Amino acid sequence: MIADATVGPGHDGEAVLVVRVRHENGAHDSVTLSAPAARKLMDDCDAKDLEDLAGQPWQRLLSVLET
Amino acid sequence: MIADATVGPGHDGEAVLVVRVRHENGAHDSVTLSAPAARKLMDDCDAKDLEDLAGQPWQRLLSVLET
Amino acid sequence: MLDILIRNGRIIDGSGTPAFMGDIGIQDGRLQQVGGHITAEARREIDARGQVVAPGFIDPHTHFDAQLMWDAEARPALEHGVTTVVHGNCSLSLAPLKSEHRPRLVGMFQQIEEMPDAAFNGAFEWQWESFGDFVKALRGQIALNVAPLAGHSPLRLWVMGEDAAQRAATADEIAQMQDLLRECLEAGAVGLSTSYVDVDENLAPVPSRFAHFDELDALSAVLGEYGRMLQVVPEFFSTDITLARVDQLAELSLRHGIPTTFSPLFDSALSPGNVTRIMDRVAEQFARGARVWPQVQTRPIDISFSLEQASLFFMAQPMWYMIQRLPRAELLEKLQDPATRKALIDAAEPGGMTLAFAHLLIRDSRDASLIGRTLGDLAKERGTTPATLLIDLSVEEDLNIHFLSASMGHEDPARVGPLLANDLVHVGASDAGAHIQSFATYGDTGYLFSTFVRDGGHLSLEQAVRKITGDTAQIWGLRDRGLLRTGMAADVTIFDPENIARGEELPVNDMPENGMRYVRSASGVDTVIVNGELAWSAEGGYTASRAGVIASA
Amino acid sequence: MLDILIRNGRIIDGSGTPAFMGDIGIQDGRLQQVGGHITAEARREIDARGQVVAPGFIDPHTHFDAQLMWDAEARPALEHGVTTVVHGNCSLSLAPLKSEHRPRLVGMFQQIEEMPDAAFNGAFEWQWESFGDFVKALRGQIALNVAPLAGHSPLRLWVMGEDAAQRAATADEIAQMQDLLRECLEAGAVGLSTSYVDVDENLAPVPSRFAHFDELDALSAVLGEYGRMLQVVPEFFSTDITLARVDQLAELSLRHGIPTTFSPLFDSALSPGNVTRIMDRVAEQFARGARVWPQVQTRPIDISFSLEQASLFFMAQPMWYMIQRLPRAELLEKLQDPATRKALIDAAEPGGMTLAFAHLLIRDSRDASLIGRTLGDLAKERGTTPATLLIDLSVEEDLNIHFLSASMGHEDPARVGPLLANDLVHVGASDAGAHIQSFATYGDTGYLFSTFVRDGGHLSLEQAVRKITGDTAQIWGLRDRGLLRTGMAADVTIFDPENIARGEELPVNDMPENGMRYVRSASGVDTVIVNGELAWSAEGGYTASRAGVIASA
Repeated sequence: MIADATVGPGHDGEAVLVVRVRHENGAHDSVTLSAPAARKLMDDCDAKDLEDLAGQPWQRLLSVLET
Repeated sequence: MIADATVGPGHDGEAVLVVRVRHENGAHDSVTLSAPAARKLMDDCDAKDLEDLAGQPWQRLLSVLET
Repeated sequence: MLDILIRNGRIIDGSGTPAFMGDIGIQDGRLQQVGGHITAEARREIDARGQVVAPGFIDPHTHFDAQLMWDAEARPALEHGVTTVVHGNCSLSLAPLKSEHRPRLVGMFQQIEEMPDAAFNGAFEWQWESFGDFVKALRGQIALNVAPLAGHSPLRLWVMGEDAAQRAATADEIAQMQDLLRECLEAGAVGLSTSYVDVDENLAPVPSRFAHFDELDALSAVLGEYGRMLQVVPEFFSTDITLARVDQLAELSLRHGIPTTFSPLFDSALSPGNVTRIMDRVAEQFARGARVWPQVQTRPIDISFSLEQASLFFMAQPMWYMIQRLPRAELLEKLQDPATRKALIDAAEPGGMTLAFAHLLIRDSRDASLIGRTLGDLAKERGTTPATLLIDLSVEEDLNIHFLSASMGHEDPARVGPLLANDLVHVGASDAGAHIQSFATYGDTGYLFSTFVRDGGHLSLEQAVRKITGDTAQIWGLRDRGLLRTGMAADVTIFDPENIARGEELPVNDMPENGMRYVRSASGVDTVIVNGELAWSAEGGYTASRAGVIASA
Repeated sequence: MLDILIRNGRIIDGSGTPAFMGDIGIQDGRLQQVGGHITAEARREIDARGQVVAPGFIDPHTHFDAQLMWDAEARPALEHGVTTVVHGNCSLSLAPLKSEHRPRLVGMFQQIEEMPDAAFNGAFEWQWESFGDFVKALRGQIALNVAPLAGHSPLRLWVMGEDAAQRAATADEIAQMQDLLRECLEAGAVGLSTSYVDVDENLAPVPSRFAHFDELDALSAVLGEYGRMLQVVPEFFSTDITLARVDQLAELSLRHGIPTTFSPLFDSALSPGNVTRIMDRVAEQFARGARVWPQVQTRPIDISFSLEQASLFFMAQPMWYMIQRLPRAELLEKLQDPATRKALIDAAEPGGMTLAFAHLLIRDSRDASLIGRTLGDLAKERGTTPATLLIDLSVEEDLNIHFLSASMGHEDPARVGPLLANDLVHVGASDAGAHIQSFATYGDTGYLFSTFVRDGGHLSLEQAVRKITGDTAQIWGLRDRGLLRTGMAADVTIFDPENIARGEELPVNDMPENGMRYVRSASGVDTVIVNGELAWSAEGGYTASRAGVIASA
């Protein structure tokens, strides 16, 4: 499940979206998305707001990462 | 003042005499004597025994070290 | 007769042993004597009293490939004390490259490294296709040493043509790539670079990403024949995938006996476990005898943006984020509409809280006096709020004003310092020469000394010098560099340990066709010597020396 | 075609960076490649699987001067993995030396380094007077590399004749010594050695001790012209005087830009503050930019004695001490007199306490089965007491039996380990080749790995290798040694990190005229390569290779 998402730094000086994921077994992970990937995630999740991402299934990230 | 003297190791594998000195200002030091120097110190102090060295003035070491 | 005699320096020899006082004699491009008080005569004497005399710094992650073709000094790298650069990183090199693939490769460089077309076209003549001819074009023409990597993407393009960006290679194609890589290594390449993440100007994956593991394995076998480096950009956006890449690199390292390095690895408070988990895995793999060097940059990460291009920076401010995605004309109109302005400002500064944008710096502006100032300070002076000012300035300058949120990541010396000091970390990843219109990639070495030696004390001077000289040369197998020892190549940087630092970031127009880039000047660097010749000095600036060599040989 | 290809080793390159798996290719005496999996053919292949491949070890404090004239391999140093030795330490070197001074110098060597006359006379031909001719006599004749020091005492003898051991030098004599030292350095000397404590065979101070400070300063100025080492034996018997010497060496180091080193510095529970105070002062001086390297030995100090020669060992047992000073015949008689025996035994073992001598080992004996056993164990077997047995055996063997009190000093790994690991400590002081009839001075490197890496964990394998390879080469300025890096001299030691150790101390009769000395064999060392030639292997022993060179050049 996506726990939350925050704007963060990318190594190339652009803002990125850091999405934190909480898995069922309790494991945490974070995935960093560039602007196009972040936009796609927002679209895929029908999110208007970063807060709308919370609670979405983590599998949403799979198709986003493939781009 | 000489505090005590103990047989110890020399870097060349011979026994040496380690003489511990206590100065009036409370400072401690130790001086390591080779066999000839140790014998001279014993003679100078009229010592029969290592224990006889205790209490002797530390200046005894000066002439010994010059050899 | 010596060529150069450096007197009374505090010598830090790059090995990590303590600094000591003494002279250095240089003759025929070599260190003729290190230490002592030299009585021999010399054509040039340098008084280094009060300064550190160190091996020239080595920057293992740059993209000076094109720049060096029209700027022999890779400015301003040299004046920061850098005497050797590795270029050809991240799967991109200018050779081997058939002439018909040039536009394709330039497109990748433009997209990935954010370099302008003018840096490639018109600024120099492409005199090569093969790696050997590329190296020949550099020889005698460069003021600092180059340790060139061969890029995986051009290798694929050469052998597979347009299929390079579409499919896995056949066994025969792999064998051809092996031969081609062998040619590069024979000609002086210090290794191969590849990338798992980059995209070209059409946002399509670069050719290297279409390689299956057997291809990288086969190319690594060729690296193994020469004991050379594999440089990789892993999927750094995910810790789990990066861990898998660390394991994969370790397998390649062990199987072929090669060193490998990956970057970026940087610290972000938002992914607190990232660095720890990756370094733990790196340590495990080193303990097995693998070489998987994470490259860590010294400088913090700044984020810059303008209202002209949608930036994720505003993602936490939905209203700003949405309006920013409007077409230009419409956006400008909205920004001047009183109701929209009020709504934007209220959203960013609810109840008059002006914190959201107060810390933003003005990056560039038509009004030079604004550059480097914060919106907070300026707003106070002008009796307005930071959000209002952000809008007003953007409108005034027709959206052509950039703002900067400084030190957004990799910014906490208490976390970054120990990481840089870690024996398993390769200090690098400067990306020098890339992203030139976004930020300055120069001066990371000065920042290492100012922030982590002087201010933080995370590394001793000797450790810091070793990290960017002796260690780098040893990690990359650069023959006779990185140490001050009799007989070694005379690459020497003289600097003031109390003052060495990077300067402010400034926009300049020194690219071909008057192109703009950000640079940082150096402070505290006094003299830079390359292969026994004076290349730069604080007093005289750049010299005409072109003593740089291909540093692999 | 490579000369040697070492496959699948765990490479520890001497720089301190982590071990890694890979091959090493050697050609024309140089490292042609470090790392990778080499596919080129080679005349000789070595499978190093499971073993460490390291730079050859460098021993900075030996007295192999004479031995190398008749034993090209400096046995058993080479088989311990030592590929370079510094000799000429402690003010004593075999050159420069006028022929008339030979007996004088041999006398000093005999007294100070406890080397037999036969090692100097008859065993080789003195073919030199000058340092240049001495070096010529070594060239092409040695199986390992030599970094020779010029001794201060022979320098004085050359210039001042017998006055050398009687007075300070005049300004003119000092100038002559400077010229002479300059000649030595030009011929390949790596520095100058001097001593503040040693005496000759008549117990008179050696010539170097008559030098005033201006003489050492003048000679150090010449060292400064070449950036070479000053090696010193300070008054180690007094912490306060040693501290003064550290300060003095620091002044010379700063004034002339030279490295300096002193030894011995060892840890003894009886002088608990000695090491701490000296290391604090050393650190202070390094912080000023001086180089004052304390040499610290790895092995503990054993004390040996026989009843034949009075030893301070008995000083805590007054009755034993006194009787031991009797003339030989009288002593033997007393030792057989029942009343004296009883008194001696009662004094040493009051109330039947047998602790005093129980720990003593039998060092040598006509009865080989006794060697290495403790008096305690033997006494138990024979139903007697240690003191009784000590007397009985001494009488039986006509006083010609030696006993050993092992690990009397420098014996606590918890104290010695951190000292050896200290960045400001130069691991050395083996004294290899000296004191040959008292104890074995070989195998300190094996002991470093067995005790402080494997058992104590005070140093990592990489640190330990670095201490005796890369650091040593850097400290002494040895041109292209101490690191495994392409282009460096191919001095390589291959060893098993789980088994490398020194063997038991054993008496052998392999000196000229069948002379006896103590040696220790190596275990865990597999192969030793000097300048690209196989010099020794566990399988084949010593080879006929004479690839050693003068390592300063």
